[in-house]
Amino acid sequence: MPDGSSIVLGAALENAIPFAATHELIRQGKRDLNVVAPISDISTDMMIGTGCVAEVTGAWVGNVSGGMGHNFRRATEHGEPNPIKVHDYSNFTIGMAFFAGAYGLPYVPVKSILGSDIIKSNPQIRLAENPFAAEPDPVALIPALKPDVAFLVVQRADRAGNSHIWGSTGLTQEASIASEKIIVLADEIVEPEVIASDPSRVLIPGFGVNAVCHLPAASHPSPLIGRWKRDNAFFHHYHKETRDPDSFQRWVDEWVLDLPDHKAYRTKLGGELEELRIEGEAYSAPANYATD
Amino acid sequence: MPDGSSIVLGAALENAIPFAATHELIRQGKRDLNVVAPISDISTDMMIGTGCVAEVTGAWVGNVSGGMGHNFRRATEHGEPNPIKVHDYSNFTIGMAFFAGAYGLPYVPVKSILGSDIIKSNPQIRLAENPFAAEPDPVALIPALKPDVAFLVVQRADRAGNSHIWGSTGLTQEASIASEKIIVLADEIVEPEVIASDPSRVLIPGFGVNAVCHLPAASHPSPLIGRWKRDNAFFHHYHKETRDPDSFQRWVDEWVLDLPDHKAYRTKLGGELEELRIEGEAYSAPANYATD
Amino acid sequence: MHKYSTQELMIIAAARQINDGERIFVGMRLPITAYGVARLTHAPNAVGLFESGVARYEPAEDMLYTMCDGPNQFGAAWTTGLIQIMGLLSGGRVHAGFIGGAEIDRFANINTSYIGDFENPTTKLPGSGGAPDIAAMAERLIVIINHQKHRLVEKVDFITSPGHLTGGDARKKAGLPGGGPSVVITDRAILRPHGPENELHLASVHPGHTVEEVIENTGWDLKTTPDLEETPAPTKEELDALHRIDKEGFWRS
Amino acid sequence: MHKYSTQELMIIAAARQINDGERIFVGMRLPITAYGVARLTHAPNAVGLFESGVARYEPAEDMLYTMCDGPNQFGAAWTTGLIQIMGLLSGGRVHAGFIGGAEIDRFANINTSYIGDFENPTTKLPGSGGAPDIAAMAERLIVIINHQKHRLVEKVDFITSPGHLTGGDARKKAGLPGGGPSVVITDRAILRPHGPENELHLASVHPGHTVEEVIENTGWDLKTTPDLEETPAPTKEELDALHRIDKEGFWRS
Repeated sequence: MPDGSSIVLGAALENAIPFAATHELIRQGKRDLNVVAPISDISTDMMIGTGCVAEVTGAWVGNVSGGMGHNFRRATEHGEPNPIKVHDYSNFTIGMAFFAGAYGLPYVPVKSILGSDIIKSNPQIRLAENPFAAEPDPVALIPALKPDVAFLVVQRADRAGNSHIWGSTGLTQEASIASEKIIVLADEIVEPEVIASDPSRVLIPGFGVNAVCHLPAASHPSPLIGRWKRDNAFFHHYHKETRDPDSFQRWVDEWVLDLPDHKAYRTKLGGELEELRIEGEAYSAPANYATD
Repeated sequence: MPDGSSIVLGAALENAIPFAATHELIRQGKRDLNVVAPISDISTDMMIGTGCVAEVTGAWVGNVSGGMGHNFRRATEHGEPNPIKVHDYSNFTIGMAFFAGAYGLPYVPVKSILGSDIIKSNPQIRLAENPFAAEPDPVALIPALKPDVAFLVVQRADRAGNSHIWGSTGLTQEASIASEKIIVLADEIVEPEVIASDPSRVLIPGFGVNAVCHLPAASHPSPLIGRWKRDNAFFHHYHKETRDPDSFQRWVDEWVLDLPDHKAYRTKLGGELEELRIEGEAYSAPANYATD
Repeated sequence: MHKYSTQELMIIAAARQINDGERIFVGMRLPITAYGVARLTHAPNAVGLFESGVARYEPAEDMLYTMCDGPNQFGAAWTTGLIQIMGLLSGGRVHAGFIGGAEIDRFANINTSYIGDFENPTTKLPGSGGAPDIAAMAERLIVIINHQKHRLVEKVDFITSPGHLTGGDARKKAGLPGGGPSVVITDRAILRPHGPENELHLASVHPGHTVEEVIENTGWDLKTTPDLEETPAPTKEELDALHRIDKEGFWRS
Repeated sequence: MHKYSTQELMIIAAARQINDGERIFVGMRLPITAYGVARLTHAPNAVGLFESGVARYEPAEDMLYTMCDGPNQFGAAWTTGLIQIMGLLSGGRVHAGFIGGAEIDRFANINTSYIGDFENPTTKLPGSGGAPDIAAMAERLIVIINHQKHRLVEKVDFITSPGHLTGGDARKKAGLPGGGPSVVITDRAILRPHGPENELHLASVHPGHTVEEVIENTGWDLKTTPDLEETPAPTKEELDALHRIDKEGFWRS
């Protein structure tokens, strides 16, 4: 993945955020990225703090548990560690931008951003008149977004990338399909028969997937439904420990740069991670696909 | 449901067509309906033949097994039993029209109908220029469609209309949500816990549903995945028996008008229906929704 | 009279804005708790919608840190995508939405984006999330905000989520389908748009607070509605419901 | 040499148009069988897409009457909605599409809607289905049609699915992203657009048929490509694959 790429690090909002990918991109010292997503919680903040980011395209950047993202503020208010350009969207309008990008529409006309100054701060969004209305009827035109790479966390996938996801998915499907490449981080790798047993639970089919990585707990500290609980304390800890650039550097050294890979991260978390593992069983009622 | 309503009788294409609802609307002698769907196979043809229909909004009307729909031809070519107005769409453009209707977009700009004379035969579709393109870049604007009532067949629902569907769904979700009212025909009524065990398999939640009917095999002769096979012979029989108005009248008397309800229809089918019942078991792998 | 905290009163005042059978766009924290209280008291048939892609009947059994946490998904009416849920809003199927904000002005426009000029802000706030969509499209909007002079201002620096814009029928002229803010609930009072200008007026003062104090802590010349009242104290039923939801007493202090 | 029917030759000629690894928009009947033959012979990594909302790797195990039948859904790669699958097409992710038609003209425009004037047709055909979308958006289009003079006409009465429109770069001028028809397979021959006008030329004659016969049964002054050839007869491998798919011999007679 070259510097300057536009990337989606999760688009499900507060669950299934691919932090393992975030960490690896930070370790690889990627630069000038455009981070595209409605909300990717502190994933975006830590990438900004390590100087990976030139642009943010989205609806919200912060810490869902703690409030503000300190690195986001430093970058936007003081240009530290580097200035970043913010492309403002609301959640629904970025959703429509991904939808348009995924399904070949040049733009989508919406009502839901009218009256907001986001139309002023994001010149990509244009006002127009609805040509079907008899009376004046303003609409906002949202052009298609087509990121370069989407990373997504799924509960299970086969080796070809055919993936099952359950629970709310935010914009995962639209953002992934809109992207040129898709990288799947699978909590579990299963036999193809498991995925094929339920093709309606496939959100992204394998033929659209460019790479699959088996990475348990790749979404930590965000939750993965039925697999891992949210590590709320970790978010609060991050908020407290990143108030200034020096403390952020210590945090990112400890939790990202000094670790060789996600396995070392899991080992470092140790018992804390084990406590987040979901042990209970609450299974879906089966669906029958028999043909005869 | 008043005369003159616009109705969706299935939008999954060739499966899960709510023939039970079609038959009941014919029995009730509804008039001046606008039948809206990409494809509803012979459901549309038999409604036209009984004089229920004033308009057809869709992409294809015929008999998927047999070819032409004789009543559709008689109505469009000779105004028998009454003239009908056809609003032409392609499958993707009617999909975008439902999407727009469902999700509050006034229209959707698409590329995929350019070059087709459907733009001439359907004046609702307008040509425009993509304002985001530097070079001339024509697009076709598809206005939102918002039918009055959608009927859909689901494998299982609870009494509140929370419904599970699996297999391909065509435009079921968009067409239903775009419609003012939704009527669910459930092959099986289950306890609420069954549906709630897998909220990601819900295509239409109960709070959007206006009525639920327990009607096994409501989609006969079209298939319902995991429940009923396609009755291909029935489609061929229909094609052969409806070549002229008299033989169609005999067919519709025998299979619709002379029967009081869908139970009588199932009884009349008898062993033929039993042979279509899927007895095998090919269950989906379970998904865990446990939280702890 | 029962003991309650200011936060508890705010939640209960917010819960009272929900009518039975309504589809409510619920945000995080306070609104999610308000939804739960309403469901357990006077609105047993309300439906809660969460923009990440969740619809629920019963409030979640466990504490939620975010709307995406497992307990909000387990036993949900629907777990789906953002477009499906926010599409209900955009399609005009949502009765009311709840949002908060950093700043609100006298026409109930809300800022959660930029303090200062947006091209060179003094403070960059986290941003909009889905709030503009909710403010634009819900039949009515319920706003919850802490009542401080620097938050309730004459004019916000940036309209993230449209209220009544420049007042009067400006919303309609701007093409906004939803009705806009119908009520602003603070920790001191309840404000409502009043008169042809749709300017926020003081409609109700919480027990233990005064009109003067509320006006002093508001950044514009706050007028009162003719039928100004005192916010009714929480009932035992309401507090019991709140304590059932807020098991850990998060909102009690 | 192996025995085969004309229909079998058409299917095998169509199967040869599919390259390995491609995403193919598959229609019903003949194309679905052609896809299966390609997968079992030279294109084991092709993916089949069905507009109702199905994507498959392996061809279905049982006879399909429609793309929505159970055997096409069981073990599929993806069962989803029409927008997701046709959206791949619209998003430029589909290499080739297969369609048929009632009429085709010398620029490979296809009519499945109206014979005569559309406002007062002499024959109303069933309509477009997803064919216009496939014709507009697929990187290339494979057309299958029976070779009769009233089907291969100078100019279709109604362009349901755009071919090369008025020829030359008319497609591009009309804003169509996909490449348009690359081949027309009939029961007598294979036609391809040729030259700057993109007019359909005779490119290959099936064994047992003659150039003269093909020209006689074409409704315009059909020219031949410089490298006119005879369509290679089906190989044993191809026929074996076809008989594995077409268990009941539906296409054999």
